[in-house]
Amino acid sequence: PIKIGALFSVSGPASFLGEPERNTAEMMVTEINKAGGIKGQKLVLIVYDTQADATKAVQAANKLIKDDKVVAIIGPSTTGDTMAVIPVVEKAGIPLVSCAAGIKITEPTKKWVFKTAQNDALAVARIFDYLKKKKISKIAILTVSDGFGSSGREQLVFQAGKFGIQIISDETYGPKDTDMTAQLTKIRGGAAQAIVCWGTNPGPAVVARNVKQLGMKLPLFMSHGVSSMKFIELAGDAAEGIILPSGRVVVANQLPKNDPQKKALLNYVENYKKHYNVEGDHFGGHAYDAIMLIKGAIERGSDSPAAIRDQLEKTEKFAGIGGTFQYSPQDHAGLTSDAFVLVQIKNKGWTLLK
Amino acid sequence: MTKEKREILIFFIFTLAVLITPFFLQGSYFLNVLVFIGINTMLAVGLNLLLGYAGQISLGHAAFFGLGAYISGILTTRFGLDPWFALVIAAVANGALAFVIGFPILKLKGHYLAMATLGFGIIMFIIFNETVAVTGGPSGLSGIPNIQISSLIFDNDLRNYYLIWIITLLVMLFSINLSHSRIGRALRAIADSEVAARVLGVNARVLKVQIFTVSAVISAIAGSLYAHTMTFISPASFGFNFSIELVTMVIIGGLGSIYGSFLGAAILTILPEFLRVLRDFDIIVYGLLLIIMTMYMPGGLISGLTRIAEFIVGKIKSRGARHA
Amino acid sequence: MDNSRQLFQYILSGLSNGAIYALIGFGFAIIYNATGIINFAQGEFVMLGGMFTIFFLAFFHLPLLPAIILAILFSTIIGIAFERLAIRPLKNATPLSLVIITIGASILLRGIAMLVWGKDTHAVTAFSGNDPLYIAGATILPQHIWIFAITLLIIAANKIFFNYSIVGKAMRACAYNSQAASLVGINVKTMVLLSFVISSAIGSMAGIIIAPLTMTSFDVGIMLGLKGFCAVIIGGMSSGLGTIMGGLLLGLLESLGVGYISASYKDAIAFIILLLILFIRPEGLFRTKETERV
Amino acid sequence: MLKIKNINTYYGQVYALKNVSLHLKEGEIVTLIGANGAGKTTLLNSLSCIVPVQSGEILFAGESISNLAPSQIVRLGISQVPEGRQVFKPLSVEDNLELGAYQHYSSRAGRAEAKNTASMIYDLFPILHKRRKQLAGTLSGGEQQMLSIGRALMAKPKLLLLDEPSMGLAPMIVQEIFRVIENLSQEKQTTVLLVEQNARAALKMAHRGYVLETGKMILEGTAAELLQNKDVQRAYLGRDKKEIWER
Amino acid sequence: MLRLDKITKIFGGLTALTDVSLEVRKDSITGVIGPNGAGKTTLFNIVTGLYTQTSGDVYLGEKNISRFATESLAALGLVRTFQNVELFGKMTVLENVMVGLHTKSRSGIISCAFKLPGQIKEEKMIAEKARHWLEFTGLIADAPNSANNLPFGKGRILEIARTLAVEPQLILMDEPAAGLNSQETTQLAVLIRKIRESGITVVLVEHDMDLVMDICDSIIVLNLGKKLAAGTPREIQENKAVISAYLGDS
Ligand SMILES: Nc1ncnc2c1ncn2[C@@H]1O[C@H](COP(=O)(O)OP(=O)(O)OP(=O)(O)O)[C@@H](O)[C@H]1O
Ligand SMILES: Nc1ncnc2c1ncn2[C@@H]1O[C@H](COP(=O)(O)OP(=O)(O)OP(=O)(O)O)[C@@H](O)[C@H]1O
Ligand SMILES: [Mg+2]
Ligand SMILES: [Mg+2]
Repeated sequence: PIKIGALFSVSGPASFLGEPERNTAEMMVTEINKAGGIKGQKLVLIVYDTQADATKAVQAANKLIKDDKVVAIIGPSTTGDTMAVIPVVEKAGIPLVSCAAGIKITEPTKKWVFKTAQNDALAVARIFDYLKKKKISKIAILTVSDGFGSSGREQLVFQAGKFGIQIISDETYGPKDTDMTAQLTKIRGGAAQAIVCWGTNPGPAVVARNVKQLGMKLPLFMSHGVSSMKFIELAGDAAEGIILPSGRVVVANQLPKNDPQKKALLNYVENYKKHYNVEGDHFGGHAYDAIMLIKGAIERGSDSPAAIRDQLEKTEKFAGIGGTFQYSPQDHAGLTSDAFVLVQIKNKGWTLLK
Repeated sequence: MTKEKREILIFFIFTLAVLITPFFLQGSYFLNVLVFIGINTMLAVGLNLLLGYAGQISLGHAAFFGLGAYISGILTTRFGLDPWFALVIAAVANGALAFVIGFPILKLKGHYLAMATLGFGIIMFIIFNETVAVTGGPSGLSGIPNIQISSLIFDNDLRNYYLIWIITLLVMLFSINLSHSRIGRALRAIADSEVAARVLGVNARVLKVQIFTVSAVISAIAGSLYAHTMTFISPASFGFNFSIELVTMVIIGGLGSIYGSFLGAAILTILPEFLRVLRDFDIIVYGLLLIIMTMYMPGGLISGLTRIAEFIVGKIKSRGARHA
Repeated sequence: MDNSRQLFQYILSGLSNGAIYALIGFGFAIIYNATGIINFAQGEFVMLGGMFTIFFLAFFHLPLLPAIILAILFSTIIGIAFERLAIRPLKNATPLSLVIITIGASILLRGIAMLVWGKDTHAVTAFSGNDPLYIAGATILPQHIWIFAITLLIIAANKIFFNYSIVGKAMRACAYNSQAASLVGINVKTMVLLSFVISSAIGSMAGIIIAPLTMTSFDVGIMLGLKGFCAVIIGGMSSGLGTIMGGLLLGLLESLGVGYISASYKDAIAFIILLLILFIRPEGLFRTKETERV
Repeated sequence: MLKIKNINTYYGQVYALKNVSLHLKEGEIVTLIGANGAGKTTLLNSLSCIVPVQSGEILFAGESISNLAPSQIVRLGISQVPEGRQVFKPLSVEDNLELGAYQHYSSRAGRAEAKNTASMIYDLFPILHKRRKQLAGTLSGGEQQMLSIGRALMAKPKLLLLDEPSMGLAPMIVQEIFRVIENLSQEKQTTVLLVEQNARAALKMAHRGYVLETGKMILEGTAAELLQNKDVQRAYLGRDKKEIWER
Repeated sequence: MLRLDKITKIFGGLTALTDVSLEVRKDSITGVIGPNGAGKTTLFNIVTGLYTQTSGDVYLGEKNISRFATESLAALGLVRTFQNVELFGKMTVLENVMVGLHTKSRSGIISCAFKLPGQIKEEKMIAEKARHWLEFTGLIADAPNSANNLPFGKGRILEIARTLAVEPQLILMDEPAAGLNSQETTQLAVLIRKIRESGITVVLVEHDMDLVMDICDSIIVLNLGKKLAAGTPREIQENKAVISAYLGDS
């Protein structure tokens, strides 16, 4: 059998990433094995929980490599965990396909490290592009002070100039905060024309509700971190009209027929629903892509770590959940800005914004 | 055998065990776990000086650990300092900080002390998180160099094991020495009755601050070593939860016992490894074990084990006596 | 937008959050005052209150009131079980080992909640709508009024209970010296159990009334518990006015800190100010100075 | 009314009481004397069920009480004034007294009764009345001792166990307390078991006495007998007051 | 030796001491007596720096020690025992006395942690002296026992042993005989005399009149926070005011 390791933050503060990722990975392995495995070999997946704790991630990576002797690792879920295990896999020479979004992971390019999650930069570009079109030039940003938010904030600040956008107020909130009226009151006191909030559930839902509570009329933008039905459920009425960049997974059936990803997306959504009784989201998609990429690499070459790495690097036009991947020796991230679409929440559902 | 001789013998045996353990673990990942046990032992011993001897609680010790790690990490990555040099600076800076905040903080008693140290921990955690330009913020600081002695680079588990454990053993030895000295006695006296200690001329205020400082310095050394073995650090490792975990290590191990702190650190570090197979149930079992261990060994593992050992020895002796 | 309106909004937001912290802080104070234990699992009862409510609302489609009552009931049963299984069997436990036990219990409860209800966050409908109320240009939600009212009610009840009723006094006597308490005929075990009953009921109650604002998930207890803990300590571990002052102060400091200094350092600012105050008054903020006797 | 038969009590492995027997008749004052560490406090604590008894039997009014909870003992009418004034320091003097009558508070009559008893105790120790709003922890040592005695009296016990009640009290107050004890026994038929270092005074008041030495009961007799006993005189009675003062 | 000048102490609304002045001669045994709540312990607390007086001054020899911190008084040779025994319960009897030798030793944290030669020598000295004081007070047999398990009376003696280890000039004892039986009290009297003979001044608060009248050279009576009388035991016994306020007519 071919042993593949996985490191996901199944519990802890980033379990919203780790859980769907683990579920997806396990589902995929079952499916693959049902279909006869890879080149006739069964796939074995060994998942360890990192709890979004760098120390635990490193220990688990060590165990995967030294004890379980895996040929490749998918995950970890967060940028922090990924950065922590990079030295371990680089030294051991085991390919790692991270499911985290941080740019640092693949820039500069590291020999053994790939990733599937779309860079935040792409999501930011999508929003700014739209703002520019709508002639909105003064915005307020409200980001969560964890890995996701701080990397989003970095990109928002970094790219604003390029799009001629001015950040009037730059506020943050804690990952577990339950009330953001103070930050919003401050924003209300400024001259911002729109608010961009960067975070993952449940914070943005609180923000949406607080905006409504304060009677603010500014258009509200969110990140891809909340592109799941859960957000709409939590924010309730306050979610109406919010615009956010998202992977195509939430609007799979609204996509044009010729979209290369459509088949994979519909397939994934349906499958996930069947297995776990909830909607699949694009976080799970990262794990889907990672597994499929490794599967492709093994099929094209062999199941030794070095061969997997070499073949991964040669991946071309793989249409997955997150987008269409194209790795090269210079690019281990593999996606372009069309990995994201903009969607708007209407009538408790997603509408593709053209 | 006198008490002192027994102490020396125990320490000798312990050292020996530590030194030969790697030979049984060639290439196993468990060596890596033992490295972390070493670091945690250092931390627990340091906290035990404060909590177990002086009776002063700290719910913010992870902050000193983190500060040590960050000072070391930043100095080596951004200013290219030698890791050893960075370690010394981290220790000194931490000591200075602890000394300065020690005076007002340790004037507080009981809950107020608990809350002040907790607040300190939270403040430091926020600083690690928010000063993105310096610390790299929530996504961490990577590329920290390994420690090096001339051409010997400590870049694998075996080397790190010896590096960390030799320092840990030194820290343990110092703490044992300290506990049998006038300072150790004065600290325990303060814990029992501060007024009486003061009447006998023990300067409780200064002594508490001193031990707080020593404890912070030990934590900083552990933090620095952690940074250089992991080569990556992020704030998540230095939060409130870890402060609590440290206190748990000390108490589960046994207040005021250096070997107890080792046991506590070892158990709490290894436990998650074994619980991994339980997947999502691990947290439940972990909580349950914590409760059960404390329920049945309220004096800590060390006194529990001593009792069990005495019981067995007693059994053997009585059996021997019957035979004789 | 004029400055005074903005200030007023900060104050109002701060006070509303502060009332939440105070309410949670009460649970700590009660167990502490009756047993001398600091119950680190208190935040978990706040979580249980919210989660049980959701559970009865969503799965059994009960109306709000019965769901709330059942939620308090079930949380209290868990409180009793905790006391029975983990606190009562202990003989000569030290205060610190009790702390570890409560930490263990909090991990355990959180773990069970995670397995049973999953890791998702859930929203609870507000008791009386989500239309903001305008007070001098600032807004709060009707739910905040509920929080203020119930907090006041609970404080008043507590004050009367602990200072004027014989059982309340007996509970305090137990906390100070359980052996002497048993010598005057107080059944110490009953008192401890009772304190767990009261505090888990109040904790879950807090969880229920704040859930419509904060939403709820298996891990809300950590942060809220921590804040409540701070509130009660600022208030000098009292189960009366001190805790509410502590909670309100913490809430205000946070909100004004966000408004006038920096949102990133919100908690840091609040704690720095608290530490400074404690340095000036080491015996606590809301406690009259009393010298220790020898 | 109280019969102790061959009880044994240990602390860990160490014997504190070995085969101790003792009995009290209704209305009697019995004093227990013995050196430091003889086990007097342990005996009282065994009676109050604070320290578990390993073997032997304790009968109160014919019923075995050796395995009850301390609070049940109080309900049966046994109250103890513990060694070292264990007052509830964070509570006021008033509240301390009120808690003494804890078991009576369930009934209205009991509450009224407790009020009376309290004013009787204030008459007895006027200083407590002056300090009634003060926290017990800030009282002087002797005031705390008075409070501790008062608290036990609030329960209106049938059997009163006193562990060194005169400790730290001014001579006048000691006399007063001894007078109270005699009154209780004569007027209210309260039975008293008194542990006292001031053996002479205790024996003068008591009907009978026991001598405890390192956990064993070595002597028993009427107060008069014990006062005359050479060993007792040497070990516990010391020189006569006058002798010293006259020098 | 020790001189108090117009000491007043007010707790909130309660005046515990009013203008108390007194003097203790060197090498004497001075008794402080008075009804419960008269302010005796409060007086000790002020002298040892645990409370700060509302007004007035305390002199040790020529030195005004009114504002001295408690811990610095031990070095000047002023120590005390406590009315509610304050032992270091989790330590052994020997260790309790060893803490008393804290001011008699110098080693800091560094030399203790590294076991520098000076520290080893000092440790030996501490242990020896501690044993000496245990022998002096007759507690040597209990040396290895935990202080918590000591019977009450021995705890009082241990407190005295601990203060002797400081090698003080002046010991304040708060009710040293409370909880002792008459035989033990007699032994205590012998011990106190022995202490005085070794050149230490003793001030004691006590309610055991036999003891006080037996060993004190002079007596000061407090009542309701004021000095009521002072004099030799004889004078005090015959003082009408003292009899009616404190001694009673037994
Ligand atoms: N908790 C305990 N653990 C172990 N030994 C104890 C404990 N309490 C008392 N002892 C021991 O039991 C013996 C009897 O003690 P006890 O307190 O009953 O004596 P006592 O007669 O009341 O003395 P005193 O006159 O000093 O009050 C003593 O040797 C004492 O050291
Ligand atoms: N910290 C305090 N707060 C308030 N009142 C106090 C405090 N300390 C002492 N008092 C009061 O001051 C008075 C004197 O107390 P002190 O302890 O000095 O009496 P004492 O003479 O030692 O009596 P005893 O012989 O009973 O020990 C008492 O009435 C007491 O209630
Ligand atoms: Mg006794
Ligand atoms: Mg006194």
